[in-house]
Amino acid sequence: MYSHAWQTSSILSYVGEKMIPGETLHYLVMAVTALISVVATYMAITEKDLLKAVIFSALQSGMYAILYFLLLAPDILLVYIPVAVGLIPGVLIVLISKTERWEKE
Amino acid sequence: MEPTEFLNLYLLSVTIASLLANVAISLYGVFYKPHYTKKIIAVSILSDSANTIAIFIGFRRWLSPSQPPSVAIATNLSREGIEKFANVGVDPLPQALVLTAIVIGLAVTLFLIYLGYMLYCHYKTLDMREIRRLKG
Amino acid sequence: MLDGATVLRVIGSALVCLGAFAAVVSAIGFHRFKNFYLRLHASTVGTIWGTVYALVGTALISLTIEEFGATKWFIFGNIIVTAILVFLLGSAGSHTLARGVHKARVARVQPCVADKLDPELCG
Amino acid sequence: MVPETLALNLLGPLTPTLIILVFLTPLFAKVFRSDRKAPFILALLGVLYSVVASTIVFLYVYQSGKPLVYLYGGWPPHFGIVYEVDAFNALLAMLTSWVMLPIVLYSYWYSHHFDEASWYYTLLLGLLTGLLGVIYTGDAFNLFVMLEVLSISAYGLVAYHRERAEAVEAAAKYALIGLVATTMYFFALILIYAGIGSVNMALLAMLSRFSQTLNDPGVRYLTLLALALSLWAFTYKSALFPNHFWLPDAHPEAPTPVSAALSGLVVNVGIYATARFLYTLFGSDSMLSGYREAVLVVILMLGVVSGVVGAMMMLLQRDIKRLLAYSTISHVGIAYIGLSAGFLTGYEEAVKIAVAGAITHVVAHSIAKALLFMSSGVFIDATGSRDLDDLQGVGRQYPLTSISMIIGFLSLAGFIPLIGFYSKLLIAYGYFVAGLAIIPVLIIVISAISLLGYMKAIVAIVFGVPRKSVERKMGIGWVEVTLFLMALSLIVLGILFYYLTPIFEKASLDLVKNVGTYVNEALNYIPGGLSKWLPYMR
Amino acid sequence: MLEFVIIGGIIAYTIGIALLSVIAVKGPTIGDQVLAIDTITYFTLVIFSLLAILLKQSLLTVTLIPLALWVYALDVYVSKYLISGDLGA
Amino acid sequence: MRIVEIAVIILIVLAFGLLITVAFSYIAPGTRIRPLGEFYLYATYNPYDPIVRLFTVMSPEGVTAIVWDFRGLDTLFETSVFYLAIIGALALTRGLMPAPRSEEGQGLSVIVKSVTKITAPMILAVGASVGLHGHLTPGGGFQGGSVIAVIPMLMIVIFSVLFLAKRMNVTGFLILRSIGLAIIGFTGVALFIAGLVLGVPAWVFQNMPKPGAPLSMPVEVHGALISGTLWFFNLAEMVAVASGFSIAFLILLLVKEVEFRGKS
Repeated sequence: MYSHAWQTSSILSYVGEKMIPGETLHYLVMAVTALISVVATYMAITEKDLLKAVIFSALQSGMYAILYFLLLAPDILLVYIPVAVGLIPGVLIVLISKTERWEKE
Repeated sequence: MEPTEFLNLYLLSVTIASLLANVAISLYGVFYKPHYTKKIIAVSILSDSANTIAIFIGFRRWLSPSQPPSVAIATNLSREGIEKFANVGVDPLPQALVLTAIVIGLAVTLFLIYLGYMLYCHYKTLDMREIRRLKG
Repeated sequence: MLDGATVLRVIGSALVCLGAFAAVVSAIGFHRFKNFYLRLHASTVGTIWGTVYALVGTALISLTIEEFGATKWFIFGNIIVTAILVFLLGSAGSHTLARGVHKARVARVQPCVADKLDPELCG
Repeated sequence: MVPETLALNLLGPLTPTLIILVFLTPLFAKVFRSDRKAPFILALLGVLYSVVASTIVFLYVYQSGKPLVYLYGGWPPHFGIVYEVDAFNALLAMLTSWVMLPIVLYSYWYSHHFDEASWYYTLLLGLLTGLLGVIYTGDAFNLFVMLEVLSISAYGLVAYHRERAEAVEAAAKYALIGLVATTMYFFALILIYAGIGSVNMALLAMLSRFSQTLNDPGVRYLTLLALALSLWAFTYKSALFPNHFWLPDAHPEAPTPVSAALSGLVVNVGIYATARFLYTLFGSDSMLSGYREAVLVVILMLGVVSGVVGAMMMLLQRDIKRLLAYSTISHVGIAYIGLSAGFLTGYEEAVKIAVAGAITHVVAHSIAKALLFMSSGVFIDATGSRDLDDLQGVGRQYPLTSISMIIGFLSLAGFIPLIGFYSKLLIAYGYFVAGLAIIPVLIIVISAISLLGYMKAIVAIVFGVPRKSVERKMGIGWVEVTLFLMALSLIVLGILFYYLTPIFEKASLDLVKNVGTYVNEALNYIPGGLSKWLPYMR
Repeated sequence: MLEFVIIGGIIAYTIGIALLSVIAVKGPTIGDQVLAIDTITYFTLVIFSLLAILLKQSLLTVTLIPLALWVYALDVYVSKYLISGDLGA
Repeated sequence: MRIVEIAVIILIVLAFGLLITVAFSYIAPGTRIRPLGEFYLYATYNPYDPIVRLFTVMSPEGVTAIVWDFRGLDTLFETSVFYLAIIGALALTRGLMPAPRSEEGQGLSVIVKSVTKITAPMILAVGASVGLHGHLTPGGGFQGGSVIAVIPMLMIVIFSVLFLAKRMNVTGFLILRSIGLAIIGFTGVALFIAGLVLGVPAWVFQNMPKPGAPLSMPVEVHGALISGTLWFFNLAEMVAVASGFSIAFLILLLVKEVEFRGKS
């Protein structure tokens, strides 16, 4: 049913030879994501507004989720997303709304 | 070392260096930030970073430019499929351990959050320096 | 020459290219626009053009890849359901966020032509 | 002679049954609308089962002389989780169950302080499950999980009197740093898996001694880092000196029976795990041999500091439970002193004796400390205060409890017919054999300082002049009898110590010397012999 | 051609994420940050589906749906907090 | 200046990465994984190899196989840690959770409400599919349960606590969770008890037959692979986790502000 006009041998044969190889791309996205997560962590730790800190930690969690995907761990990602993006920020926001929002100097 | 190989190794090293940096920053946050909520955020980042390093340990490099590693789930259940799968899959054991660790970290973090609320009911603040002063 | 797979791939690739273009444009738009309510527009470009279209594109592409074998319907279904969810939830999410920001008076409308809902936020 | 099948069939379902009871406790409390009785009965059933099972397992292990291995799911070691019980494990687990029995009984009396007591019993059973799991397990990662079961129950129980600000604050401090500590232990396990390629204790013990690939210095440094991190977590759990800061806040603030369980049993877990890591997993003939001795010397010094600091701080306390908590720090220090004798390479006899002394000390301290906390709880309940000034002379109303308390204090201080004396004697003797006379002197100094603290408490409670007349509460007779039985056990253990020595010696030998048996017994369960599975090990 | 599309798409979306994360970190108001995180996540979905094709792993696409769902939940939390200050009301 | 600090941190990380690349290149993962991991991959579904077929789980999903069978004991206690945390929280807030206020809360706008109503059945279907196919595709009990838990949490936030409390309260969720976990525990010891009754050797947490312990859970039901205990574990865990997430969220929302009598 399908012709092979577009498929010379494998998806990646073209990639491996002439462009940035798939492997390097894979690791490149990994490194960029990890670097963004460092920034998010730093901001989350130093931010005085705790609501913003929670959002930074959610950003960091999102970056870790991408890392888990790139490290081929879909099970972990499925566990991690509800826990670190869903439940903990939610409960932390409830805590902040019930207590105080600003960290004093 | 070929340039491509060096680049690959360097990118992997940057990843693990970032994770170690996250561990360091969050340890700083746990011990030196005065606010209790901030400490909880820091400790959850700490355990997440440890988990990510664990998964990183179980990762497998690309076997060839056209052979990426596979998730730890067999899709081809024939005899040949299983034998090939054992040579391309990533290590499932760290993933299972991390699954356990994530849930445990979630449980303790949740309990810390409830404790934080009770602390606030007692002291009307969550700043640990204030609490130490109020406790006398 | 022009069989099903090729058609699917061409359409899918076109959608992904469109999505990639929209993604970069929306990311730039986030930097260029001056206030929250304008950035909402950039975000919506990223959501609908950049995500839903590209997801549909990848779903079409994934149908034509032989290595997936029987699981190609699995991946197709997953991506399509995701696209539908993003279509619904993305719009609703940005709507409720805009409402929340406006009600809480977090962001000012600046530069302002008119704000009929709450004139005080203007300027 | 206990049959092996019986021991196995009791050991295997032990922790799963206990955790099922934990799941059922709130359900029963809700269904039967009974907040005290139904949960208490479930907890009692659980602890009775664990008493029977751990005693029979101990008898089997002691009589047969080889470790008992239970394969969960039938998976051979290294592929699944195993429980591996040698004499050391079995002794500590038996101690845990037997000490938990009076604690649960006492809780029934104590639970009139609680509203909604079902949560309390649930958490207490969870604590017991965690304790037994940590002690029995033969898998380093399962140890982490059970440590968390234990810890989360402990955090919940410390904060149980949530109307006291100090309790909540102590629990928060304990839980926050505790989470960091256990995360570090998890990190250490990951490094161990990365370097050695297994998380099973027996296999780790074998591979750390015989694997050729591990001579790579990188792997050795990785493992050393892992050892340091895990020892930090364990010393945190057992409150060795620099990590002791949480204990004087957390232990007194818990409900009294829980204070007894925390001070008597939970600190043992850290001591147990440290011993496992430093003797079984990375022994003197393993790849870490040089570094391990340095680590042990550091632990010895920390133990001495811990003993002295605990004893000194005890003198300053006016609060009876705080005094007992500082006494725990001091005694943990002494147990670590005995345990760290392993750096005396070349003096095998000395190591054996000192470690046997440490194990005896753990036993003596657990019983005595649980007894002391619970009897102080009786007095605190009578006066409504924890201050020694308010407790003056209250002991006269409760003669049996007072006698038990005095016996407990004397055992901790090391008086002669009691077991506390023999434990310190063994530790001191072990160091004497090796020619290190400074350590016995230090132990005597620590005992002398802490004796002052104990005398202060005894004098105030028993011989003091009552400030105000205290009425004896009703319905406390059986609690007093329970406490007296515990005190009696201290005397009996002391008098019969000559006949009990082989038990402690066997436990010490299993830890220090019989690592080969420990490994082989696990490997026996790999079907078809090790060689067939060698491609799946490093 | 297809490879060009996939790899170019991944690179383009990665650039988008990197640019947006600047807003997510810097953004003057909380609204901007959450909006940026939203958009980052939606771009992540596309990257995930493209990577699933690149890595030839169809099973990885299961992860898309929970990600979309929980980010929506994050939106809702923040806006509810901003509107009423109490998530339960 | 924050920007400068961030830039410095990034530069440190990049330089440190260079250092690692040069000095410790063996830390980076290679093309081989550890032998134990390879065994798990080889044995997770393998009716072919003459030796390994005695030690297989018959589940293509390596991670779920490890989580619920190879290391099932870990997972039982892991969920019980979560359970004990919730019990501890209930103990902390005992007596402080009144029934929700009687007037209907505001909730969010009608647009969000109707979108949520539309998507809720989809979410339920997706969660059930993720959970019940845990032995075949990524996912499992915890994952499926946490997807389903989106529904009560969105109900709480978008409608109000009262909207949920009319249908289910904390006690109801707690009972659901206890029952789910008890089913997990009993499934774990099922073959052991069967072995005791029948007089056949069997292990706790046994799933497939082992040498010397011939009992087994069903591998297939009407030709559909369920991998023995794995399916039951996943089902029960899904119920338990969905209710656990809901309790965790509800406790903190419902607890009322208390004024303790000073510091004691």
